[in-house]
Amino acid sequence: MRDKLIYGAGIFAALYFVRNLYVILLQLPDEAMQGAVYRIFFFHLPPYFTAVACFLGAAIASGLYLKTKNWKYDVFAVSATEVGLALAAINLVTGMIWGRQQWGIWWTWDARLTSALITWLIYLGYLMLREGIKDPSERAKNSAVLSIFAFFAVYFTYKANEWYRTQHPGPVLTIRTGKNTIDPAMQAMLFHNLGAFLLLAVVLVAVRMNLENSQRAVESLRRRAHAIA
Amino acid sequence: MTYFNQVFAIAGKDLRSELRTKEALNASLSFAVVILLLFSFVVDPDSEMLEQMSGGLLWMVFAFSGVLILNRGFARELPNDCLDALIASPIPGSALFFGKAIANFALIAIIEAICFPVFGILYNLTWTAQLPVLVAVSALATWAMATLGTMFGALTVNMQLRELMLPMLIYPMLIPALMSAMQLTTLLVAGQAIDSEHIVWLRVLIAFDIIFTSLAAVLVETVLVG
Amino acid sequence: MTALQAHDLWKYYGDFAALQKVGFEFAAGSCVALLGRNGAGKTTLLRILAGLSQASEGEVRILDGNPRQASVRSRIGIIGHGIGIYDDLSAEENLLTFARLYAVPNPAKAVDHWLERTDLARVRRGKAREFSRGMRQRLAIARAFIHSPNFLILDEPFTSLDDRAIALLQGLLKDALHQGATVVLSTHQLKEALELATHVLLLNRGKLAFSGVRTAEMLANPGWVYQHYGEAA
Amino acid sequence: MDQRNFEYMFYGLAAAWTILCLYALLLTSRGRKIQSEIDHLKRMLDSSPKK
Repeated sequence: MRDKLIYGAGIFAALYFVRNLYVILLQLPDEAMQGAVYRIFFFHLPPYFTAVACFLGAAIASGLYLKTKNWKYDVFAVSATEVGLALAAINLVTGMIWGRQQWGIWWTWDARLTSALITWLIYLGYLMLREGIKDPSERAKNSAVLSIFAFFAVYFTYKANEWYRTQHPGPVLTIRTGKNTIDPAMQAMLFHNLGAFLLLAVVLVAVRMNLENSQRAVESLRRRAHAIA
Repeated sequence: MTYFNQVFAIAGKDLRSELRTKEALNASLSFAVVILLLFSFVVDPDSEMLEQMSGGLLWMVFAFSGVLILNRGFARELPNDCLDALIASPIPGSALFFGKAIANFALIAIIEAICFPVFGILYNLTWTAQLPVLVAVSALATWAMATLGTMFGALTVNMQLRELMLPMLIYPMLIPALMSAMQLTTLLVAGQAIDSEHIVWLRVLIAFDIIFTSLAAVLVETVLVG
Repeated sequence: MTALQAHDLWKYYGDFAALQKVGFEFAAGSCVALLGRNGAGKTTLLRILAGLSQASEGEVRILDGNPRQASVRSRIGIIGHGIGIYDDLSAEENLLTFARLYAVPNPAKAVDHWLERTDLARVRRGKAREFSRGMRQRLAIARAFIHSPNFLILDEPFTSLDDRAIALLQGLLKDALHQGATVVLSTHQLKEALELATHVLLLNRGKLAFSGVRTAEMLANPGWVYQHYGEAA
Repeated sequence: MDQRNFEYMFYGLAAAWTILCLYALLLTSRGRKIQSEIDHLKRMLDSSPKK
């Protein structure tokens, strides 16, 4: 039953994306200054918020695991972190491409872009830690602690980078900060795409959790098989 | 009272066995001085530009040489299963954490105490104009390094790739503290006081220390006990 | 007064059950010999008793407290597989550090007493690195007894000891037991251990195969327990 | 649709899409790897002498 639900949600998310793309490409007017390229923005900001939501979910699940030692929190934490990393990668790449177009340089030391890269490295460390520890209980416990640390570190990273940028103002991707009043149609599309990304994230996390559970089952099967064979 | 006694028993033990063998201290000290030397080929030593980079250079040196010491932190406990002996003793996990963090802090402070004069001599900078504030800022930043280093040392103690994992985990998270230290040190080495524009970096450093020290003190017990 | 009590104890590594539904109860002053093949769960059980790891399920009570309680741990002496001694520090510094960690009232006096007792007084300044195997083991014994514990956990204590250290450890254990201390030691049917034991526990693949008083014929034929309750049964 | 910087918009959307696909592929390949391990283990268990 669960798998059917995941497939259904997956298809619905895909359709939702197609509908959004249709609206973005064909119906929304061009942005005065940037022309067509601003449409990347709809695939730059929503994945960022979804990634942060995933990382927050992972941190909360890790805290719950430490309290209750229940496996499903650990499985959720690793799945949410991995999906968050994928979405953060989308945010990073689209940000770079947009910066390239705006200022002709691949890496604009924009505060958000730098913080996004640091965040990506922090959670890459989380996955590396999980790979390095063999015993499942030890791995779950240590990575839960690291996930909580990581979330605080990300908060500090964003704060510090923002202040750094206010003192050394480099190129800032203006539309991203939404200072100027944004066209209501674009605003609505932003939320639509955010909804689509959130739904996609839920589907991916669910798939990844199934994967993690079957990985765990295989490990115990292998142990039992060696014991018998 | 016994808590402090236990914390300083551990810090004393670590410092005594490190200062006796000096293996990590010599390695990181020579590593630091070499980088200071190399830097003179990067920027022309008496240019005004060096003034801008002093904080950045110094803290990069401390961060990279410091990790050599942080790696030794828990590695010292592995022969003869000493870590089990410590965890089984009646000291709370936070006492073990603070003991080791203080030892790491002291060792990195030794490196800094040597590097600052060497830096001053090599690049003839009078860096002692704002000495008390500079020492305070360095202490805060070094404590941030010691806290994260000790905590992640505990996290990775049972891993084969320990020497690789610790830097991988600590550097991305340490960036806010390093950024603040670099900003403030550049200012202080140039002799200016911390003006209203840079006071924010002091706040970042202090908040960073408070939050991560308390997080580590609370969570280290769950990491150490299997 | 029950010194040691475990009830429905489980310990998982991932989903591998290292300990399954283990339960026992021993009064103070008893000496429990923990038997079992490698991988039967002896070390896992001892680590839980020593407070080095937590049981996944079930409850353990030592000296009317949880093993992780500081008050309980301050009365437990441990000798594990590793001797728990710092090679860079001298014998005296090692014992002084642990005396301070265990908040022993007069550390210096306790250190002198135990250096004397383990015949290491002459080499008190020597680094543990330079010690012979026997001296290192005696130093480990001194560390375990420095805070005069009334609960002792020993993981295969006699296997790698030289005869002098065995005699010393047996003497100390006898004295401790007389003073009402409780001892749990894991062993491979060694005579020296079985002589001391008042009770025997046999672990078999994480399950409790036998728990009871150590009888005379067990001492005569150390393999007796295995034949009757171990794998073959 | 303004033609000015159409190609960059295309690159951006294409990049986002490829990353998603790569991750989806990664998930399915790991799924298939685990499935093959399960089959391998089943064969091992069936063929091994029943204890």
